[in-house]
Amino acid sequence: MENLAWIFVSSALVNNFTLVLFLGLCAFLGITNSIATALRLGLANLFVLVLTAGSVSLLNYFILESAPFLRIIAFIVVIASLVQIVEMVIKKLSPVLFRELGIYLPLITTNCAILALAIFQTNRNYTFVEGQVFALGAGGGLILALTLMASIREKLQFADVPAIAKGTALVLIIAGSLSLAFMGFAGLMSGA
Amino acid sequence: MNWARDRSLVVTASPHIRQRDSTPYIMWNVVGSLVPIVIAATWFFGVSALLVIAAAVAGALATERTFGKGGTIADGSAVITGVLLGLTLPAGMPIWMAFIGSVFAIGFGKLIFGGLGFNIFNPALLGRAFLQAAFPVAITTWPTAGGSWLTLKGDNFALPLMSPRINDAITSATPLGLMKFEHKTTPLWDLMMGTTGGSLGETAGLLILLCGAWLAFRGFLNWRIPVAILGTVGVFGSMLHAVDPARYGSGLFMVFSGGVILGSVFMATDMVTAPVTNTGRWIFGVGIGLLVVIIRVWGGLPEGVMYAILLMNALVPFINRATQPTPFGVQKMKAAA
Amino acid sequence: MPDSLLSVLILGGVGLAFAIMIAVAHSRLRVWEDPRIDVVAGMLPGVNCGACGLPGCRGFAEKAVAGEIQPSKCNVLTDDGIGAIAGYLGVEAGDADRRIARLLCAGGSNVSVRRAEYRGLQTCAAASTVAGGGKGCAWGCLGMGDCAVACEFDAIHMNEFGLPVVDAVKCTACGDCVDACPKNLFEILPLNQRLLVQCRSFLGGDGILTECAVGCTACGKCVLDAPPGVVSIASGVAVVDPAAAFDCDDSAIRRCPTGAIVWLGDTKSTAMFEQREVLLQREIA
Amino acid sequence: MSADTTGPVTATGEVPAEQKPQSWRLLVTLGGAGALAGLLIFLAYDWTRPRIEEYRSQLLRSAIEEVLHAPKRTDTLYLERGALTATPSPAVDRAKLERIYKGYSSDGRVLGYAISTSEAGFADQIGLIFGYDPAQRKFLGVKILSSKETPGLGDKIEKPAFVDQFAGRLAPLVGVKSKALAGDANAVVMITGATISSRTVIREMNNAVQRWQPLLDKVGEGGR
Amino acid sequence: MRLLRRSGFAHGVHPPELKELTARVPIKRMPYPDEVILPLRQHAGAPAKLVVKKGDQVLRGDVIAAAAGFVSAPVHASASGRVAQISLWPHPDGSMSEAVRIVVDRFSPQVARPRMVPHWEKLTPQEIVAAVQNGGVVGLGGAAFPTHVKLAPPADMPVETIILNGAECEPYLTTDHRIMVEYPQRVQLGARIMLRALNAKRVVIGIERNKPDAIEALRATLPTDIDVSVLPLTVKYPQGAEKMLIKAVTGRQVPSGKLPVSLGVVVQNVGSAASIGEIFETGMPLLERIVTVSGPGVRKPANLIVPVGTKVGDLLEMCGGVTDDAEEILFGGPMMGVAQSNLDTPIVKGTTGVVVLTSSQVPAARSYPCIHCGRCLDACPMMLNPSLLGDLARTGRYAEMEKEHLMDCMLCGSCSYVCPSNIPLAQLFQASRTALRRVKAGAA
Amino acid sequence: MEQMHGAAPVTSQTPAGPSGGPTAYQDLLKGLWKDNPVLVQLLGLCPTLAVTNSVMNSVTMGVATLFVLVFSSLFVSALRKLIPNEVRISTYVLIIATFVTIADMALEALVPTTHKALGAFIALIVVNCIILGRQEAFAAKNSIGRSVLDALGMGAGFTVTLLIMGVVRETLGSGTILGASVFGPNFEPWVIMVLPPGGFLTLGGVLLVLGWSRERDIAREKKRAAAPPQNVQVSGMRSGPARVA
Ligand SMILES: Cc1cc2nc3c(=O)[nH]c(=O)nc-3n(C[C@H](O)[C@H](O)[C@H](O)COP(=O)(O)O)c2cc1C
Ligand SMILES: Cc1cc2nc3c(=O)[nH]c(=O)nc-3n(C[C@H](O)[C@H](O)[C@H](O)COP(=O)(O)O)c2cc1C
Ligand SMILES: Cc1cc2nc3c(=O)[nH]c(=O)nc-3n(C[C@H](O)[C@H](O)[C@H](O)COP(=O)(O)O)c2cc1C
Ligand SMILES: Cc1cc2nc3c(=O)[nH]c(=O)nc-3n(C[C@H](O)[C@H](O)[C@H](O)CO)c2cc1C
Ligand code: SF4
Ligand code: SF4
Ligand code: SF4
Ligand code: SF4
Ligand code: FES
Repeated sequence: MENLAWIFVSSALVNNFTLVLFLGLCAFLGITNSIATALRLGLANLFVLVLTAGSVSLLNYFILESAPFLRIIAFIVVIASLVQIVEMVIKKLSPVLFRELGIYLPLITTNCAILALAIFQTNRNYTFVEGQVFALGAGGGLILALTLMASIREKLQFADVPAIAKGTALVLIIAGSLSLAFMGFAGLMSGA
Repeated sequence: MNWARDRSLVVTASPHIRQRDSTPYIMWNVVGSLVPIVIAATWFFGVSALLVIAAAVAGALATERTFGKGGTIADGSAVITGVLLGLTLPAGMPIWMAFIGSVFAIGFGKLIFGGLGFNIFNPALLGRAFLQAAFPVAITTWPTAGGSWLTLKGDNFALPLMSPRINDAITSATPLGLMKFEHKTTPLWDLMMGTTGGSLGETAGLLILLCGAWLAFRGFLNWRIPVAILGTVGVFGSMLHAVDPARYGSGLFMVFSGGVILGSVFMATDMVTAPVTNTGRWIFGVGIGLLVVIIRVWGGLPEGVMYAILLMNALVPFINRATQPTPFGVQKMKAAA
Repeated sequence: MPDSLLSVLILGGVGLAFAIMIAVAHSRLRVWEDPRIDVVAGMLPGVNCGACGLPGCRGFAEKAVAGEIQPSKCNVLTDDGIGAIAGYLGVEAGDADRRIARLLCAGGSNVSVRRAEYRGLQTCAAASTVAGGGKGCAWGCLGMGDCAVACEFDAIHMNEFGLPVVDAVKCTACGDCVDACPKNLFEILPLNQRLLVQCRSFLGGDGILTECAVGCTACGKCVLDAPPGVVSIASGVAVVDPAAAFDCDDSAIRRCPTGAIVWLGDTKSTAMFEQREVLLQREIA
Repeated sequence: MSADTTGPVTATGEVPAEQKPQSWRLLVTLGGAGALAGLLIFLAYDWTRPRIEEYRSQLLRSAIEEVLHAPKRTDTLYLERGALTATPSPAVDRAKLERIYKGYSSDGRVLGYAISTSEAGFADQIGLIFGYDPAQRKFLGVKILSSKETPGLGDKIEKPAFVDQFAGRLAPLVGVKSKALAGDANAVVMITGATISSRTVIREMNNAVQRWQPLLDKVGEGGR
Repeated sequence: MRLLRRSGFAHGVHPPELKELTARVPIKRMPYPDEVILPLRQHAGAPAKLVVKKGDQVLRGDVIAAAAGFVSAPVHASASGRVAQISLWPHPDGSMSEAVRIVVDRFSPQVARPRMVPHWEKLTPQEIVAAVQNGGVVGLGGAAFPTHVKLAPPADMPVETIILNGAECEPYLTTDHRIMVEYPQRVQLGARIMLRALNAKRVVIGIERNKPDAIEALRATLPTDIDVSVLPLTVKYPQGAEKMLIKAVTGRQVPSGKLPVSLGVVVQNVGSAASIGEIFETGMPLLERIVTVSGPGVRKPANLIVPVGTKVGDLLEMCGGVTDDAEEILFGGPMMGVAQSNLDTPIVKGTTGVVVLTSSQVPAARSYPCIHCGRCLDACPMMLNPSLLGDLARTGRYAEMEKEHLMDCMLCGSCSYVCPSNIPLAQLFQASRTALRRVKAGAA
Repeated sequence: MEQMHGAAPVTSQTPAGPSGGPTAYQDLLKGLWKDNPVLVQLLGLCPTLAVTNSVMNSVTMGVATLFVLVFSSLFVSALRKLIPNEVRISTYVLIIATFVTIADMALEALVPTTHKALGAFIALIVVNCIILGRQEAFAAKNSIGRSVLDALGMGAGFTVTLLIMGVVRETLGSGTILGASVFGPNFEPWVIMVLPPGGFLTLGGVLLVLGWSRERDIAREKKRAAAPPQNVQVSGMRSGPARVA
């Protein structure tokens, strides 16, 4: 239990995918102009992360045992198909949900956070349950980072930002500051 | 009509009278109220304190002047940033580090956002967080208070970019370090009077509270924030203490140790980086209080005020949105509809 | 080599599965969209200015592909660009009735007076709330450049007399300046209309001359000199009818006592500037 | 932006018809590409495998050698159904069993056991392997296998100044902050500025001993 | 008073009162100036329709422009003389507006044509309303809304309470104060007539506590047969704002976007009430109004009865002229008053006072970025978020401002007053409203 | 995945060379600076930030990416006529993933320590937007020769950027370059530079420098354009002779 809690806190805060491990930056830097968008993208991510973690557990157990060298290619194919399937299913089942989340799903395929989750999970030999918790934590961390960045950027629309810093430079520096602030979580629940 | 012919009529927008407090006036008043704390720091840590603070202020002013919009030094906010950054550093810090810290604070913490009023994070704390991540050993080497006024408390004059020599003999653990790693408490009276190890400005709790009360009385800082922080830390700390007195210090110990008081009175109250609504301020304060205790008790670091404030700074746009005031006459409509 | 076979099998199988899925998806779920929309959208400037009256450039592309709008209705495109889209879609480019924003005031600081000194926020919108900005003429340009700031195409610059000058090449007639000016001094007019009354003062009569040397006094000479129907006097100021003015000559401006009515020398140049030069010479003489 | 409009444009007057993909082409393409990819990967794998495995086992071997001080010979003991055994039943997959390594000196004496473990430190898990003599409850040495601790601070736990202290210390270990106490048989001096990382290492080793000691005791009784 | 809660209103500010200059100066009549300028637009609603032409000779009290519809009011000649000019003329609001210039007869006795004094007790409510409209009475509290309109509410919205606004929370101004002290009877008469016209239950006269003599004077004249009471109010700006006053008197908030009648309340300025009283006392329409001329830039501050249309230059002359360092002339008080760029601008019916500020008082133009101190939020009586609105205004996001209740802002200026960064918030909001209207009109 | 269309619109059309068609030289060089994938197109930021805490890591990562990019481009452009549009992206992904796997294994065999330091980021080359982006925007439409040149240029641009980051971060963060001391033994390393915030801040700093040079160029351009210098804000203050009636 303690282990699960640590996995969650570690993946959400201490080793936040975006701010500490540099994963999923394209979306983080590109699609955080408004809170609503960021939140939706985050939720879509969380959803795919959890599904990926589940499928990767199965994949590892049944197939990759015998052919570990196919890992990367198997993972990416699974993720890509998964995203497509999810997209289709949502489209069929709930057009409303699709309108809210659907447009972000394709972006997720090329989001390295998902593939990284699969690889970490495998390298660390997580069980199915641990994998799920890991995915939840990582997804929660992504949502946190995305919405924080979005709310800050909404406020910055009023700021008198010098011309040289406009755009990505400023976003990166904010990300750096957030990352500095997240260092406060270091060692959280390590039991020391 | 005897209107002086050579003089133009002036037209301005209403209102045509303003109350006295201007932004520079407020800022300089805060600078003024920091003076006693600087003096206390000098009393405890000798000339080293002055050196470190002066270096931080110099870095802040130089950066503001070089990269700022021009004429912004006079508004006093850069001086506050410099002094506060200096006050959060240990006395033995090489002055080149203090200087770089405040260059970062003003440059990346403030000017990059457009200068005064637009920054998201508290510049002084961002500067300190930078220093802590850049030079973690130097910034956690705490000299003991006391001793001769003229002896340096560390290698203040280390060459730029070079490591300071660390003299273990004159360093000591902070009360929080003792608590976290050795489960030893420090007498409360020492904490209040400031005769303990720690950063320059954080040791004399009572004095800081006094200065803060004066500022709050004059309306230059919002009392809700420090009250919320100190209250939360005290209550949460007491609860933990009740659970396991040997492991966790008392509530009062929690409040008076480390940077809680300096942070809550002078740093969490920086209006630029705090919520604008009163409800928001309560939430902000309670959030900081909780994070401080969580980081102190379950985190890897002995002290978490800086990170707690920075994390809550990041949440301020959120809090502001969530606590928008209800306009006059609007609720009624909703009820009716 | 069983491992190699396995590897080939697994990946071949995965590829197959993937292909089946995509094939199914394509036959069941795909919504077809004319690929030309993307192409046309790519050929449009992508500034989403809205001057065409449609929601963004993609909206324009959809309409253009559907044949509901002519490519020349995009005000931002160069003629070459219009031609390219028309060629691609195989449609008419449409007649390029290019339009441009014109300023209807010539009362720069050199020719008009300020009655009171406005202090405070230096924007026209703010100044106009305070005694009309302190300018002698209540209708005239305040010169604080809200229009220049509002222009996303960098087509408006303030000249040395505090008057905005429209760059005919950059102006896309998006209308942002029309919205921005609190004195309502901009109007979107056909680029080829060369006759213009550069004054919005409704005062009428010589009274305006104490406030502004180039104001329209509504003396009516231009009405008489111009072909019938081109110029008329309404509420104390002369107005040009764009519908009638596109092919008239410059006879209307000859006897104007103040120079309020102007003939723009070259449709591509920024004529107001030249006009002021003429006027200053006249004043000196 | 006018560059966009001068790009290559095919002048097609007519509306492109919606094309139904030909399914067999899709299947052949993707299936073929997959098979080709599988082959390529396998070839690369086959080529690199010896070196990678060589490297990996080399890594482990050198770690064991280091913490057990160059044993002449090592055995692998597997943990199967609560007991340690050198010969697990063939029914189970050895790769999935936990294991420790037993080292012998040149004269056949048991030098001790190499035990690996991993726990959360300041930044992430700290993985290490240590040599241990259960009879004397004595540590023989330790090597950090994986850690992401802060460079310059926490990563000092990998440096000899810290690691070398462990040889000869008795379980349970106690972390101390001052060098004055360094003489104590249980004491390990922690690194200033990296108390948490140091503590994690110490705690990890204590926990591992606590776990393995009873098992090792049994092995010692029966097997020596 | 028995049933009414007195909870005051939240927020608001405390500017210096500065009323000593004229609070004790009795009202005096000013001599007729050489000419008067009578804009046709002196009230909210449709401008009046001209009925004279250039060269006409008019007598004091003659109608020169008739009401153009119900929400409109006639304009009367405030002095006998000759119509010398009909043209655009500088208006106090900064625009140019159609006005009639009357050159006053030098030696005229300034008598009006004889007219009948209506006997209000015999009139029906409708006739009272008509008489008030014919009298040209508009709100004298500043907004100049035609008073009679507020005496004729829609049938489905009965009025229970009439509130007379004697708050006068603006610094310097003492117009209403002196009216209440010197003409309490007339105010009471006006109240009585309005009560009858509206068939309301009660009248509450709200007066800030800093005017004890006014409270005293009105209390001394309270009638016993009808329910009229005097309610002392907290001294706080903007206590006199309609919604705040209603909140203070009834404890209820006028819903956003609604009129006070929806709560069964009508607010009239005490001066307006006195004008109504005057119509039915003397039969004379609104020809002159009481104006406080004050401020450090005026040599002899005074409360004067001023013919409507007097040019501000002439008025200042009457008060000994201005000091050498005078710099800015305001119509109205320093919180909401409007700066004038022309000494020819006429005093209109809605001009409550003329304040002249000196160079040391005109606020510095330098403003700083918003430091998010939140003082404006604590000041705004409408509970808006001026800090956010200011940010939105600066970046031209008018549509979002509307969502943040820009239209509820009453431009009271409390936020600008407290802002330490000296941001002209109220001005921004005013400009934004104009811009919003323009954008909307453009879109339509 | 259709989004990839939009990922690199800027470079989807190659500027015409003097002879009408683009020169090989241009194909190769544009990736280095003008269309630098990281600094200009802002693609592939994750590895740029994650692995650049030392020069060695940066170079290895850059070269690995270059390798994958070149071979993927080669295959994609060779097969571009055979691949049906619907499975275009899937096929690209398969191709890319293959070369990533090969690169991964090769690195582990050749430079095991660096491979370990790079961790999962070698595998993550698969999802590096630069690679997929170049396939879509260039290799799928151009000849083998041009595609390879383009890939070489982009890969080199990526590697150079990583190198810049790596040099800055390693010099300040460890006081060394490729392990060799720069400032002497007494240097106090700026630990932050090798920590996560340092990655963000360094790239932010690099972009700031670029922004500064861009602004300077614009300012020079403006000056040269010799328009009468107009300060919009000030022009309103110029008041004419005030007149009082
Ligand atoms: C940037 C940074 C990195 C740190 N890295 C580590 C670390 O890797 N390991 C560790 O135990 N503590 C680390 N710390 C924690 C502090 O140094 C902490 O104060 C220390 O563990 C307490 O030890 P002390 O009692 O010797 O000062 C880090 C702190 C900071 C600010
Ligand atoms: C029936 C009735 C209708 C009214 N209609 C309006 C109206 O349409 N517009 C308006 O501004 N005020 C109207 N008012 C007057 C307002 O209630 C208010 O007194 C007026 O706006 C002046 O208030 P102020 O000086 O606080 O702005 C009306 C009042 C009544 C009783
Ligand atoms: C901020 C503000 C302050 C006001 N202060 C007063 C005041 O002090 N006295 C007053 O009579 N009207 C004041 N008014 C006008 C009232 O809201 C309201 O229009 C008036 O009392 C209605 O009476 P009237 O139509 O007879 O003028 C103020 C309005 C505003 C917006
Ligand atoms: C009560 C008060 C507290 C302040 N605290 C800080 C602070 O903690 N750090 C800082 O950099 N500036 C502080 N300032 C100054 C100023 O607000 C700060 O530089 C702005 O964040 C810069 O935009 C403070 C100002 C006031 C009035
Ligand atoms: S044209 Fe209008 S917006 Fe432009 S400067 Fe003149 S007044 Fe301002
Ligand atoms: S008179 Fe005409 S030209 Fe002159 S300032 Fe007024 S509007 Fe402009
Ligand atoms: S002017 Fe508007 S926003 Fe400002 S305090 Fe008054 S009502 Fe509130
Ligand atoms: S009072 Fe001024 S500085 Fe303070 S929050 Fe409001 S607008 Fe900002
Ligand atoms: S490279 Fe990580 S999300 Fe794009």
